Amino acid sequence: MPAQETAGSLEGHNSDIFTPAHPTISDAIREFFDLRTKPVQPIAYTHKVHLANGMQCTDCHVGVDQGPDARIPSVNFCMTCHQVIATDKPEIKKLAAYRARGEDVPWQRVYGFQPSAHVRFNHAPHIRNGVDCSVCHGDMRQQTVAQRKVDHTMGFCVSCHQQKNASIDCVTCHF
Amino acid sequence: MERRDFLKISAVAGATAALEGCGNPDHQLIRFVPEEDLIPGIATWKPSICTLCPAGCGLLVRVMAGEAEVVRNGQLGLLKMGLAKKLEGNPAHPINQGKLCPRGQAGLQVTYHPDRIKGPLVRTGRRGSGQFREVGWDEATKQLVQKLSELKASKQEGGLAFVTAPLRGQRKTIIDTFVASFKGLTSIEFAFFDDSVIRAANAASFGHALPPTVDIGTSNYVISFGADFLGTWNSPVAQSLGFGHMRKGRPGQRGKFVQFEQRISQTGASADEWIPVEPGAEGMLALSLAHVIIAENKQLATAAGHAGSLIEGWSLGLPDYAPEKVAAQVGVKPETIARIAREAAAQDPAVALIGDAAVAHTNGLFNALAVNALSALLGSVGKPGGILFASGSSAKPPAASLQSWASEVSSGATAVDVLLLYNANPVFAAPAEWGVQRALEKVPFIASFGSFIDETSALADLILPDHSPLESWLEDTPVSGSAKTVVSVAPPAMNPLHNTRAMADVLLDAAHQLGGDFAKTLPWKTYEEAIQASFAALYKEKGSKTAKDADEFWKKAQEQGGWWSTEPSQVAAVISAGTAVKNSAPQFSGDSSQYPYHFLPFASQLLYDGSLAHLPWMQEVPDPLSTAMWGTWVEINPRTAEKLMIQQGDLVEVVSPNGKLRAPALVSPGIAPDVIAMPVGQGHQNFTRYATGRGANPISILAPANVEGTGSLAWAATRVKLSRVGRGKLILFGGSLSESSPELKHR
Amino acid sequence: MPIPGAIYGLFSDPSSAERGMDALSRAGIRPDRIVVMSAEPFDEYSFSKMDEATPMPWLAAIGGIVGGTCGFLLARLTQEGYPFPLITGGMPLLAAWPTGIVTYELTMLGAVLTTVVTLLITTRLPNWKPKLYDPEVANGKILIGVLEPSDATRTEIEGRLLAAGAEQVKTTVGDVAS
Amino acid sequence: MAHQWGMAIDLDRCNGCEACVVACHAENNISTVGEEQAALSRAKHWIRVERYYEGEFPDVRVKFTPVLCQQCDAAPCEPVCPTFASYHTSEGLNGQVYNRCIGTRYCANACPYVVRYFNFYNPIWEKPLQLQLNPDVSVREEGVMEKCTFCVQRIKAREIQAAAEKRELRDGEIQPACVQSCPTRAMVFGDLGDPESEVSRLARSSRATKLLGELGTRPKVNYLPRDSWHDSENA
Amino acid sequence: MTAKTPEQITNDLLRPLSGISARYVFWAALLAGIAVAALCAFLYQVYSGLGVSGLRSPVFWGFYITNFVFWIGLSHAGTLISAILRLANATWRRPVTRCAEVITVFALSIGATFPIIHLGRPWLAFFLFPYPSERGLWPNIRSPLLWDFFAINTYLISSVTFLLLPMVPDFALVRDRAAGWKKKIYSALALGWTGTPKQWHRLETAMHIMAIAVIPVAVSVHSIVSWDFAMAPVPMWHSTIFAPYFVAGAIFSGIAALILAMALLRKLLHLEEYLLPIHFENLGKLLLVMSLLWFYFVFAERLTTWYGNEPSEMAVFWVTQHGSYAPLFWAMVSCNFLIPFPLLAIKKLRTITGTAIASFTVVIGMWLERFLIIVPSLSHKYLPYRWGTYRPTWVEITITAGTFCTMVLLYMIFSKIVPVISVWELKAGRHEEPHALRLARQPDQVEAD
Repeated sequence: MPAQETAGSLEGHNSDIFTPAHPTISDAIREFFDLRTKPVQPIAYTHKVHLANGMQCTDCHVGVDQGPDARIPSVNFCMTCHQVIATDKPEIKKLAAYRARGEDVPWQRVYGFQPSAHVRFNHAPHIRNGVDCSVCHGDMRQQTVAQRKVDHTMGFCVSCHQQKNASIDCVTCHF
Repeated sequence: MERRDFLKISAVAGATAALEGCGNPDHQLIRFVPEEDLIPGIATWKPSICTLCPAGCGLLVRVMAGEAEVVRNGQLGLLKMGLAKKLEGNPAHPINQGKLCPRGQAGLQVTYHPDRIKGPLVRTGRRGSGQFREVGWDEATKQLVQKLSELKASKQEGGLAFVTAPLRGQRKTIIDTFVASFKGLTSIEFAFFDDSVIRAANAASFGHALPPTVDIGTSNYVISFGADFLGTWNSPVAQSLGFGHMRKGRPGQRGKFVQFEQRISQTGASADEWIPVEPGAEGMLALSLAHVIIAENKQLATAAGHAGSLIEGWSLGLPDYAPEKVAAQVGVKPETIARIAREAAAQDPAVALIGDAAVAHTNGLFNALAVNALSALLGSVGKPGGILFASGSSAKPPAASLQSWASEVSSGATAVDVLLLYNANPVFAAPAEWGVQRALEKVPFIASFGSFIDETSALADLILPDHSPLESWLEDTPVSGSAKTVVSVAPPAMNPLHNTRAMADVLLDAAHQLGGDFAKTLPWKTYEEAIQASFAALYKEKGSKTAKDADEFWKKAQEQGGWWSTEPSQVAAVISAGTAVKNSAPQFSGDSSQYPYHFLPFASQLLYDGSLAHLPWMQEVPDPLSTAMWGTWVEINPRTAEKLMIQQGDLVEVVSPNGKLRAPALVSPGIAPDVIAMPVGQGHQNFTRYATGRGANPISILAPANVEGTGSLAWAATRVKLSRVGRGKLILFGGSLSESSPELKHR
Repeated sequence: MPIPGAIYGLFSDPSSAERGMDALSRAGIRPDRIVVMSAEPFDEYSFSKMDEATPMPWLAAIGGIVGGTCGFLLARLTQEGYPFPLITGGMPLLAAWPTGIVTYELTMLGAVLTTVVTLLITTRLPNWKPKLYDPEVANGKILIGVLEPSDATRTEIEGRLLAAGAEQVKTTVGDVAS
Repeated sequence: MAHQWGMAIDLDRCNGCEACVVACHAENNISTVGEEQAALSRAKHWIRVERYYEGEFPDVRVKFTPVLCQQCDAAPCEPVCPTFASYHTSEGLNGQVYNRCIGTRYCANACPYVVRYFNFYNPIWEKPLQLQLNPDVSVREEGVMEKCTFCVQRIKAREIQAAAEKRELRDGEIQPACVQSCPTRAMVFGDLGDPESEVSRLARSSRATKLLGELGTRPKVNYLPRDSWHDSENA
Repeated sequence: MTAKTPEQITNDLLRPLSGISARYVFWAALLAGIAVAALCAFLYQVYSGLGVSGLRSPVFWGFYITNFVFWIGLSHAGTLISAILRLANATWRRPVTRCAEVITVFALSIGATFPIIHLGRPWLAFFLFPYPSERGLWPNIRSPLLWDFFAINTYLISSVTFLLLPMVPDFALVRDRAAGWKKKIYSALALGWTGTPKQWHRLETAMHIMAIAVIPVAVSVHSIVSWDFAMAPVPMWHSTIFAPYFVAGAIFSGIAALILAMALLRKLLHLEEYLLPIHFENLGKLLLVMSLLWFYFVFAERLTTWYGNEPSEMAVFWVTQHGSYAPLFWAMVSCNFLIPFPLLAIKKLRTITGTAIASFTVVIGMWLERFLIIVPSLSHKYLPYRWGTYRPTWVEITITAGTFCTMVLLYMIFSKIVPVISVWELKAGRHEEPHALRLARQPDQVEAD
């Protein structure tokens, strides 16, 4: 998904240059074999509970039906509810602590294409054409902390595009 | 960081580290709570104003959410914020109508420049050592206020000087008011390429102390005397739009464009007819054209009106300017002069304009008056397809000249306690002979509002960095490019990246701390208020069909990037009777036997006057004609090169009576054999990692000659000699000069 | 009844080997019982005039055809492999010329490989433990012998070989039926 | 029918100002390579303004020609690529699929226009210059070939928007960065498949020519050469 | 000097396999050192990026592809030549064939690495292999590089088997004389060869079929290499003459390499009585023919271009004839024609030394030829605005030098484990037509016959 400079500024932020190069050879090898480290979330956010309470994906992931990316809500957004709701829970205390420190929650990416795959994915058209979130992200109602349930290989994308006879021209996604 | 070092850490397989690569928050920068709640991946377009040259084009800024490394109260962290991604022209803006020149588009890199000053600095090392210490704004402002109050107490004449680039609108008002409260001179405006000669000429000829708004678009015949109007002169984007329209915008009708100059400029390159003319003879040539037109009764001499009456012998039909009489001095064949004159007279509307080197000779004012008279004779002044005048700060007092100020200060005639600098780099952009550097060294306290350390601000004791244009409130009242009245305004397109403050805000803050009558003269708390006030005034003055009250007017203006009249503005000319001027030959410093070549500096299409040399894009984009990148060059005619045994890329030494410089030679067929041309812009000693120590600065060897009748520099009035001194480094993007290589013939 | 083993003579030059061969055949030994070994081919001598017929060229041709077909199919199917027609340079997806080139190369490859395989199979190579062999052959001796001779003929064969000029006659015991 | 994106460039309007070049850099995340690499002729300008002098002083003329990827229909760069990194899209563009590119540089050799640029090193942006990067466009890495895409990201964005609004694309709705910026309006972009479009009209005009058309590459960029001034024209 | 007994032949030809001299070790170490340096240079290039080479726009191919074409060309020494000689049943071939076939195998393997060395992202080279993947994407059969892939692999496999099969009987020979671990190894290599008439007949039939098959393969390989260039509309590349031109050039350089190799082996392994003047004599004549043929092709190419007077082609034409590449061009002509022609044409000069010298210049000249085919054309394509130039860097030079050293090193090692002259073939030749060798021993009588 197209947030290269985000990735970039995370990667090797201690260096004063931004480059698509890998900081180390082992990083290069790990990406070559697509070995991904499991994301460790700062707060054990549970999708299950929120969805069970009747919330919709788009309540928090705003913009997913308008543009390429889905927003990861900021600490302020969470606190709009958690000012009052479940304030005694330890995880919520963590959340409040972040806000108190004037920090945002450093959520970690769960999905996302390797930058070297050069995939310019755009959520909006998928949502508009009625692709359910769970098709690519698994059934979040069953997940507490989000896990990588679906493997976004090119085969996965292409076969679905074929079924829905969406374009499978390379430049549909790679540019 | 050097590329070499970077190679060591980088390379291997490409591609940014996997998005979830550093999968553990502990290994990352902290993230600040975002100030704005943005939807990622969705662009919003915000109006802004281009401040990189006096044209004042309107911008649209593409803003998208991104993550920036920022320092907030001393801590480094990541902040999700709206970031400017691209600059485009504002389609609604009357001047550039959605278009934008290369320099304007590169303005983006000013904001994100790695060497931008990130917070207030106080000098620690000796002057010019470039050693500074970061301080907070409170401390910085306190120091400024303290110096100023001391000065106020001392009640000393001319104790404060404020050197700025030419300014307009409220920023100018604020500065002038501020400075006026101290005894002595007002602010000094300085730019290497200034328009004061043109303004003076237009004031005399047409009663408008303004640069012309040339309606090229609907013109059928355009004669340009040295003006690079498609590149850097006056309002290039507006003029380019007109040029395109003149050429192909009117089916079945295509105007002709003739360019007179010594070296093919980017503009000359697009001319239908390019004719070399002797340096400084432009006025004479213009009058010769006028002579033919009058002599052949294509037009009555009186048609030129006041503008004509300013030229000696005009009413008599300019007998001294018959083509065959002046051909030798002008360097144009008599029949060519006659033909052009007839063509121009036959085409209606036809317009003549003059600029750049043609008015930078000692007789520049005469040249300008002559061309004005020609335009008047062609009957295109104040008419569509001719020369129009926008409204705007027409009657402006001639700003004090930096040259005289510098000499006074360095000679000790005037003592200056405090010098304030804003967007001006005179140490680089003024001839060494002016002694600006010496003058500055005499000033005990210098404060700069610049965003970068340059040759001048390196001498400052205190640096109060301004926002980048995209980060701050902007307003402008362009004086040419559109016949409409244009008042641009734009709120900040993005939040500041660094710990910077708008110059105007700092000044207002200081004023209020100084107290006194400032409360009355500068009633506004912030720059924003000041602008809003000016719009309230504008609403009262002009009224508005669309907005129901001043607030709505103000809001609408912000949304569309300003306010502009629907009809061309009608401004009454203020004609003051003047005495007829007689032909004056251009004077050149350095006698022709010792210094055989005319030295012709010219504005770089990409670096302009050097103020953009710090932008990587401007350095790497090839110059339109030389295709040079990352460096400067000395342009020489092949015959001259042959005579001096100079090859393409050789390092040559250019010596003037006032100094010498070295640069690689570029052999080009597009320049007169007795002229040596060199772009202004490179040769910075101290101007960020991208510009420092690159090439040579032609300004440094210019003679301090002035344009007669004005205070401005005659920068085309220097003669030089040159010689080969070795191999130089000339980086060209383009290969062969010509499309059909001479090699391709049978042998 | 024949006992396992073999009896053979080592000849130092082809002509005497020739005589030894005649001697054996005159003794009425079945040709398929006679074994010959040499460190170099003696095509022009009759003792090596055996097992000359082989279908190898034909097999090679067939191999070529098979290889070619594979090449052709490869060229075709791979270009149609991706469900979106990957047009390049305005050429047809299935361009004749390049397909021809790939087909041609794989035809040749097929032929070569079949040849090698046929060679190995028909000569029963590799066979790292030959039942009957004598390192003397490497020294230029020509080995001519009889497999599983019957006791009756044993002495006669030995005599005949020596008479023909064998430098020495050896006997091996153990199963030698190759 | 599918769109066939094309362009027309009126050289009578073009004045070689380089605005298109900077616009392209800004839009497409083209890295600057620096002095040392530029000296090795490794600078990347997806669009460049070719300058040719004709004649000798004083009768000199200059000719400007903006040259970008011509998006040929019979593109020599496509068939030579062994991995389909360079191929023809359904909308007539020369697709360049960075992730398939293994860097044989064969396409760049085959391209008669020399409009393909190679990443000899990983690009770098000295922070915070990377904040200018356009999130809609890939950042290419070392060993990958890149070239003008007709701003395919803008095309896609408009197509998606039009689909969302359930309407056809309007002529002139899509503007690549170079076209958008051009101060003389010398460049026109549009659908050659639609005979009514402005670009089709210009492509049909008697002035229209193709760059190196004789090579049979069937370029989709049409050049309208510099005109000369005739007195009669205005009579 | 009398005819050798099989015993002597075997002894002489197997001698090099036993014992390693200090001199051998020294040279081997030196060559290996340079080869390793080249490897490091390559790894450095992979790590830092192709930028460390001298390649640039518009010259995207330089030393690496030059070497690729050069080595593939050299590989035509063996298999092709020996196959032709086998089919023609030229009796003097017998001591020559193996040295030749070895060159093929090694040169081809070295040449085949260059397309990978020159990649911007060599770790993705596997994209070239037609393997099934979840992407459903396959390589592009329309790309000449794919043709290379198939052609080179076919040629490599054929050449290796073509070299190995006749080695089996000789392995058997060594097996029977060796002892200890050597015996074990050679027994394995000999596949249990016993030398029955059946085995001999099959082997000879197989070799015959392979000889027939390998000639068109070799021709196709270098035609395809030439099409790597001819398929691109680049001035002076896009030409029908290229395929035959390249094939001729390949055989030309191949023979030269063979003569050089033989001359060296003759000296170093003391094979004076096996690699006789007649062999150099005959190969020399072949080389002469190829030299003339090469000159004919160059002339034809230049002539056509000059008359065609097509601007873009003339730009390349003149830059090689008179321009910056002229020195290299004329050096090439001298190395490939002016020098070798007299050396090979004049009988007195057609000695072993003479042919060796000629071969040496030809090898250099043919390398230059490949360089001059690639670089001037790329640096002077259609739009003069983008004309450029090319300078190699130390990386490219090291890698190039490394491959030459690797070639020699491999040859040295080979000569220590396998008799470089096919023992059994030589013996067979001995009694087949006894007069062949006799003649060989009095070369001056050859014409008389």
